[in-house]
Amino acid sequence: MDNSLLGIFQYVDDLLAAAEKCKKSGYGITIISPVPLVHEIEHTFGESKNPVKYFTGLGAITGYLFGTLFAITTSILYVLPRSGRPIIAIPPILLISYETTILLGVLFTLMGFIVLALAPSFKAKEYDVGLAIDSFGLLVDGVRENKFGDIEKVMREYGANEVKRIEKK
Amino acid sequence: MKYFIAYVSVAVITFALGYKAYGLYFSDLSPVQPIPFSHKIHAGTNKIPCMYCHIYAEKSRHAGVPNVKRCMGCHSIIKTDSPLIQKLASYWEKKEPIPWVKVYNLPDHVYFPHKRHVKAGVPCQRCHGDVANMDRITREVVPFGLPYGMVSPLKMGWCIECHNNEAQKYIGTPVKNGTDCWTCHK
Amino acid sequence: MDRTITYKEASEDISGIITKTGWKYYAVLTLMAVSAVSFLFLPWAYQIYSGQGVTGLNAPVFWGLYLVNFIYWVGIAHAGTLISAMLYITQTPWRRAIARGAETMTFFALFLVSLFIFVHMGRPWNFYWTMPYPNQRQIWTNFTSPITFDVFAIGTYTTSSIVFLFFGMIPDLASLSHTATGWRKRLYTALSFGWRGTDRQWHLQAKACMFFGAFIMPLVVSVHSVVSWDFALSVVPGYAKTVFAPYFVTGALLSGFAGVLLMLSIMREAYPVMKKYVTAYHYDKVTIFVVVLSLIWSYLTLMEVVTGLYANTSQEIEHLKYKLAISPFSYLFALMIFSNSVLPLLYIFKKLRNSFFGRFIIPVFVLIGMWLERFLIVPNSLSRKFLPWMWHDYSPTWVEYSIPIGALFFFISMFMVFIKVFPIIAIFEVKEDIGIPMRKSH
Amino acid sequence: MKRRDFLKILGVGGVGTGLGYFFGKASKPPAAELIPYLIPPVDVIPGVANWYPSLCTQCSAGCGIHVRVMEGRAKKIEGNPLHPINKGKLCARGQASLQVLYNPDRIKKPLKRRGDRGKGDFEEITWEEGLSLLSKNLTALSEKGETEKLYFVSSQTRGSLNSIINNFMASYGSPNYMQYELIQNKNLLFANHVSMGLNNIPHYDIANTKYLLSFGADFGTTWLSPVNYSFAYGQMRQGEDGIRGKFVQIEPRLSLTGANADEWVPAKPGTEGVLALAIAYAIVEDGYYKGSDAASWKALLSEYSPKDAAVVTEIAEGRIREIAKEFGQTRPSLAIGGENLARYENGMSGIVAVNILNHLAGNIGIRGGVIPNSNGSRTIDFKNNINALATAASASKVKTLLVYNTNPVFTTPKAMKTEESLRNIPFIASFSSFMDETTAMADLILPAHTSLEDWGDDFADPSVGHPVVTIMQPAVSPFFNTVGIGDIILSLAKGIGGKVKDKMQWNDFSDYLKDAWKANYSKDKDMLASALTFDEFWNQLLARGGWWPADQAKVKSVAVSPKGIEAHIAKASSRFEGDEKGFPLYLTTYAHSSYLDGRGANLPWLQEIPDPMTSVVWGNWIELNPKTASNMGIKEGDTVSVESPFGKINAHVYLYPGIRPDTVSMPIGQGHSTYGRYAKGRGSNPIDILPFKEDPNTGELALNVTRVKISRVISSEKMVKIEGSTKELGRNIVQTISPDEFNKMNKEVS
Amino acid sequence: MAGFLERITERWKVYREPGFFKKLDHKWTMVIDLDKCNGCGACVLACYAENNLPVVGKDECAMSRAFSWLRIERYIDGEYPDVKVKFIPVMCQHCSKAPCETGCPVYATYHNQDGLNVQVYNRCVGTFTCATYCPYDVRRFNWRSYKFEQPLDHQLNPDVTVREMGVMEKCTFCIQRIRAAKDKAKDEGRTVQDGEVLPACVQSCPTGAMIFGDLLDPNSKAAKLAKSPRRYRLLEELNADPSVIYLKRVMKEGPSKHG
Repeated sequence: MDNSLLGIFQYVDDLLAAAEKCKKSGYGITIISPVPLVHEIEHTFGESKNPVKYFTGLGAITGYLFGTLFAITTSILYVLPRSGRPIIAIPPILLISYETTILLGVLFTLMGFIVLALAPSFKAKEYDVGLAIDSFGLLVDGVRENKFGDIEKVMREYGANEVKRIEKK
Repeated sequence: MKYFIAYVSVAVITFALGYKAYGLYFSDLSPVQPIPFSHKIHAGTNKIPCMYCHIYAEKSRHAGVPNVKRCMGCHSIIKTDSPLIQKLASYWEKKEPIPWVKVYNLPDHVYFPHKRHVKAGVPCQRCHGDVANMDRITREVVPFGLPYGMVSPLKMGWCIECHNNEAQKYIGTPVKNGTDCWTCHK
Repeated sequence: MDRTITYKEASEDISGIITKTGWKYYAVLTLMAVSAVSFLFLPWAYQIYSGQGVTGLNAPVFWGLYLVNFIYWVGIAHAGTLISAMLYITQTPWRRAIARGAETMTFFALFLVSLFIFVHMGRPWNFYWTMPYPNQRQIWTNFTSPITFDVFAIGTYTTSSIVFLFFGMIPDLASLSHTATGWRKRLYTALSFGWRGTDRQWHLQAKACMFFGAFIMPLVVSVHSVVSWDFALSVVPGYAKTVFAPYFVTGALLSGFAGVLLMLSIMREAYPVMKKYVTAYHYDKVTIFVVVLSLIWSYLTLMEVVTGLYANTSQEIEHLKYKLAISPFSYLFALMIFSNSVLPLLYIFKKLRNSFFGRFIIPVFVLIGMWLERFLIVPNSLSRKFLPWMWHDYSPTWVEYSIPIGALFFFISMFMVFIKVFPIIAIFEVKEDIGIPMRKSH
Repeated sequence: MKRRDFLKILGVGGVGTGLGYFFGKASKPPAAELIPYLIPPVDVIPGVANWYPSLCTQCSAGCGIHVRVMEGRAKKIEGNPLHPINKGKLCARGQASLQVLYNPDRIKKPLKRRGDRGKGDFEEITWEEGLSLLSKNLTALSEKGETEKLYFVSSQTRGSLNSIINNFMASYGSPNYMQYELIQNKNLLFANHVSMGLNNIPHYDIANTKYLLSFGADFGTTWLSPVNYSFAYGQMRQGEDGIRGKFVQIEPRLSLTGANADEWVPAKPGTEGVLALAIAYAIVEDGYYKGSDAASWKALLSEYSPKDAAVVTEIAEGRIREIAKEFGQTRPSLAIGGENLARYENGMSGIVAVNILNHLAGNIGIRGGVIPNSNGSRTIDFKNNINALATAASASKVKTLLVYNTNPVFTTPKAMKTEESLRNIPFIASFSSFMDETTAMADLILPAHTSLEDWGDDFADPSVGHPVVTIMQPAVSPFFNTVGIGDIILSLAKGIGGKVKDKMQWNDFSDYLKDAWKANYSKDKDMLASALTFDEFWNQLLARGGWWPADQAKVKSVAVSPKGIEAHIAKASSRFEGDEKGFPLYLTTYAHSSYLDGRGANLPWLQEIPDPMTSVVWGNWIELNPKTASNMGIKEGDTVSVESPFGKINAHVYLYPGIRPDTVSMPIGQGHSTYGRYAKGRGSNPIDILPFKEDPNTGELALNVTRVKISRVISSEKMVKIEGSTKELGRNIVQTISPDEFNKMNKEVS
Repeated sequence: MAGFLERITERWKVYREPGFFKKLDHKWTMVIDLDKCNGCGACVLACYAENNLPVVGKDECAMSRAFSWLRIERYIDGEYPDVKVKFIPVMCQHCSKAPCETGCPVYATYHNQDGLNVQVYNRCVGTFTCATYCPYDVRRFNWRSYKFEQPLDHQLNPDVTVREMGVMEKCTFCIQRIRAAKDKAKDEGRTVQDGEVLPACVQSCPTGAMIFGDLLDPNSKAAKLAKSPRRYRLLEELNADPSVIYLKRVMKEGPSKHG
């Protein structure tokens, strides 16, 4: 049965070194931190993919099309002429679609973020209160029962204050 | 506190339902008239044409309710022994008009000429329902007011629908300027 | 930023702002809420009952104080967006401690914006007719109308701001949910959407924030320029000015920054612990913006007047004459220039920036001055339209004075409730500011 | 979900539904009632308007109107397009007469005085009680043999109403029926009588004239027949032959009509008559008069050389001669005079002077000039005027006074003491439908119908060169518990009994009217030719709204002879009360275009529409030249006290460049102390401070006979005017072209 | 759904053309001869009577809230004795390029097939935009619930609504009369004749300064007068293309030669 080990570190460079070591050993690692470590992690592990941008792009395009079609369609569904302007007047349509582009872009991005980042861990329980405040965690997944000691040793070596066993369902 | 949002949404939804339900089912859709006049007997059994009593419908924006003299025109001979006819006769003798209650009431800002619609050949039943089978006049209602096309909720969309589409049946084309606001508003 | 502060200290300080509540706080909140009810809601109810007749509006001057406040609060909303979005994109470090406060201000300012739209309407109970939605009447909205632009622009702006505000708060809420108890714990847990702080989440959060920033930044320009088109798209002398879009945007940012300064100063006084996080360094940065914006604003004001003079039509000249000399409010023009063009320049003195004068007095004056700018544009232009026969002055009534004041109280009380529920300083960003703990220091 | 939570939600849902239901119920109006006709009236279709022709009684012009009636309610009043006087048009006052009918302040029932006289304390009684009260009083009077102590005062009635009142008074045995209104044009009638031998007002053919010289006649709003003259004015300006008539107005204060003139000649107040004579002199002297008796005219006018007149009138001699030249040479030209010209102590002589002008220029009896009206002459009693009533009342020679449609307490100067003298009368009965100042003095009020509910007829005077008779028929059934004035008189006659009853045997006034018309019909050849039988004629009459011949009658000419008028020409400019030092400013008053002599002040429409010249609403003002005002340190909107030797009133200042610097002007009509919620307590009444002066020949009240002084006082009341600014600021709002250009343009077009 | 799409595509073709609404049924126009207008105010009262305009009283008048849809502006030039007074009746100009129409977010004001700028009272939400944008200041607002005192309400014209509180209104060229005339013409199977439609102000004008007619009917009196060399339109430089045409006042400008 696979299980996870959580090492709690005081310093980020310790953690990153441990993580690098674990990753090289072929374990899946997750770094849990109270502050973003985006640059540091990228520095160590290289850039990772960013799937949110597809949601954003889709949202923006949908928004633009929605705004344009909405403005056009509604104005010709019930025709009420005004002011020497064509019923389908372009400048206001541009403005409206500009706003809907932003609106749907934002909403889709949020949706993408929720789907990609939050939804998978929505039911996950907390591991350690300190991880939300001042300590950094290295979660090593897929560790066999007999390897626990090795990993724990590695973590302790790199300066982990504490190593926990996490049971996953 | 746990279900706060649930409470609020339930309250809002039920409030809306209650409000709508009043308008649809409990408002005076079928008001009680001072004399329980039966259209079923007059228009149904005896097949009196609508315009015989509602004399102004082709001349004016109002269809008009029959004047007491018109009622008495027949009922000074017919069924004079019925207590209801005697009630009618008592109005006539007192020289008092009968305070009928309005069933179809349009808001003040709507201009609806009966004349135009009668002349265009729209049958009275199209809006007023199958009056010939009603003992007491009732505005027809379909749950939640849908579909608008079939009954007379007296709402704007219902008017527009007919002006745009159903009018073809009567005059061959959509109503000219039928969706212009000032065709119906005043 | 003081790098000796520990993460734990930061967390405790900021959650302390939420949880540690003294009687003074309740007293002030009650006072504010009662004032909001008596100055805003009761007069408004009176106005709805008796009609717009209770205001001082009249035949040529159809737009008065309510519309002034509408534009004003749109303006106040702008700094929040600018600080959080634009500076996020440029990764400016000093934004971190103050961004959350500024965003919150944006959020509530936009709340007041919608409120003033309703207040100024003749039949507010039909407000939803201005929004396009499928209805049995089959009638939609007029897309050539600047008011419809407003509906879309402000609707988008409000939605985006809410998203941005709460999105940025997710890590903090997750962090708070660990320590909080009772209904707070449930609330924070629910709102943190299962945030754990994994590297992937942080990564996507950073990217998403970047996109939000990129989307919202154009809104800074677009929203207030759309609002300015309410005026600029008309033919009224004094309204139909091509300079209005940048003029309004600049003014909005100026007032917004002043608002942020004032809000931070007050918060610092109320919660001395904040002084650790909002420091002279932040004042330095924000005041520089104020100086620059004030200079741009002065230029645009000058141009507004000069181009009018240059046009030399009877309409423009009479309008300017009225605005600067004849109107019962003309003396306010001098006050406006003083508080928007002269006073902010004092910020070039470094000493002044972090003094009481710089922290409280100048922002208050700028806020007043920017309000005056809108006031001098909106009713004054309408008092002198094309046909001299219809010229008429405007004098607001007590209802019109009371509702904006009440709205301010309402703003404050909502803000006070907010800081008791949500962290007004972004915890994780402050921690980031303190620096990431490394064994070997860089 | 737990059971408890479920129940809670159920509860919330139930409460929500209930609230929604009741909110729905509260927000939806209950069903309306549909009231059918008992018997459908003929020709009435609900929802379709009926138009009834009738007569406008708001002033003495006698315009024909159409009343729009829907479902028994009058909705609008418009001019009768067939009517020759107003040709389908109608002025503001006439249109507002709808609000006379529906006025909330109408007297709804007969009233009897309960408290002290003049305190306005009345109790409601029935018509039987009221009529018997009055008829008993009259019976008692006649039993005592004091029938001549019954006085009847009414407005200037014409037609059948006049004849039935005369009938009644004659059969009762009292000679004291007098007609009084503030504006009764007696000066004009008298002057025309002495100079041209006419017994009515001629038709001034403004429409076809090419040069109109008006001495103070504000014919666009108040003079004689404003709608007719306004229409004619439009014709004159843009007539079919394309030549634009020139129009010169002579008056100290620029009236609405004057504002439309090509030239304004601001002659000094009181000297307009002299100016007219000077122009006449210049016409004769410069040889524009072609008559054989030029010499005798010259002799008659010798005192009025333009040179001398220039000093008196403050109009340059050159200008006088220029006017004389244009007036004498343009064919046809027309001089009219009235209002301001006739409101001096010797006002009548001013109009004589105007008639001289018309004679000298050869304008009498030609198209575009003065056209004598041939039909019915009315007899004007120049002696039996309101002063006679006041004098008689003071001497306790009046026992009972009947008042109809006139308000002498309001329209006579305080100096005349009308109110005090009325207090000496033991019994006053008023037939007014409104609680005006005179009616408030009454012991018994028997409210008569308004014109939209009553029968009547009218012989227009001035007519339009041919006879015009208008019929008044009830457009609506009586709205309140009122009775027509004719019917009141007939019931009174029945109540008195005896010979009065015998002489007045008609069932009701409509019978009387029909009888009168039968007589007219059988007499008049034109009428006989117009229809076959009387019934047909009568139906035609009601359908058209009156009777007038299809084609215009032939124009006949009359001459003015120097001999006949010698005694009636002005010897000097008019006298003014008050010494020049103490009272430096001339006061001219004028009938307000909306309220006329005050009778329109109770109609909210007329209060609300701005005065055309000042845009003031709901109040009164005094017009001051800006120069005068700045000399005195007075600003617009200030309250000033206006003091004459006879009294003092307050008024708000309106700065008006169209008035002489030595003159102030106030409109008549406001300042009611009673007369309904809309009229009461608004502004002040300038008649109050006038001296009591009348023209010695005619008995017409002179209104412009005093000087005043003004000084600032503090008052919380404000003048409300609609105007923002009156300066155009070069914005080309009202664009103009010069007359020369216009004439050139017209030639090109034709 | 197919019908819906068809409608969309069909209308797209038509309504993309700017100015398609110039294909009007009528183009009602009013010609006002300023040389005939003497400023008497009969038209103002006619408008009050026809259109159920409320009387607001002194205090509201002082706040410039008087309801007249039609007002007579009076301009005075010069000093005594060279005073020039000019009158001009100003009502809604029914601009073909009306600034107000763009402003309304809910289509409460729009252009109809008769070339009229119309206001739908019941649709109005009261944003004041139209009134602010109107260069002629002819729009009036129901500041309060104005009541017609009993029994003055009996005079109310049943063809015109009594507007409720919070609603903008303005001159309609007496559209109810246009509608009635069209109705009559339809009954008789003909088109509306010249002179058949008379707004209340035109009907009452004592001097005959106002002429109303259809500009599309070349034989109508109004169309002929509209070609007059004296024609001009109010504030024409704003390019609002008003339907009300004024004929210039004939008047000597400048001081007169008399002293």
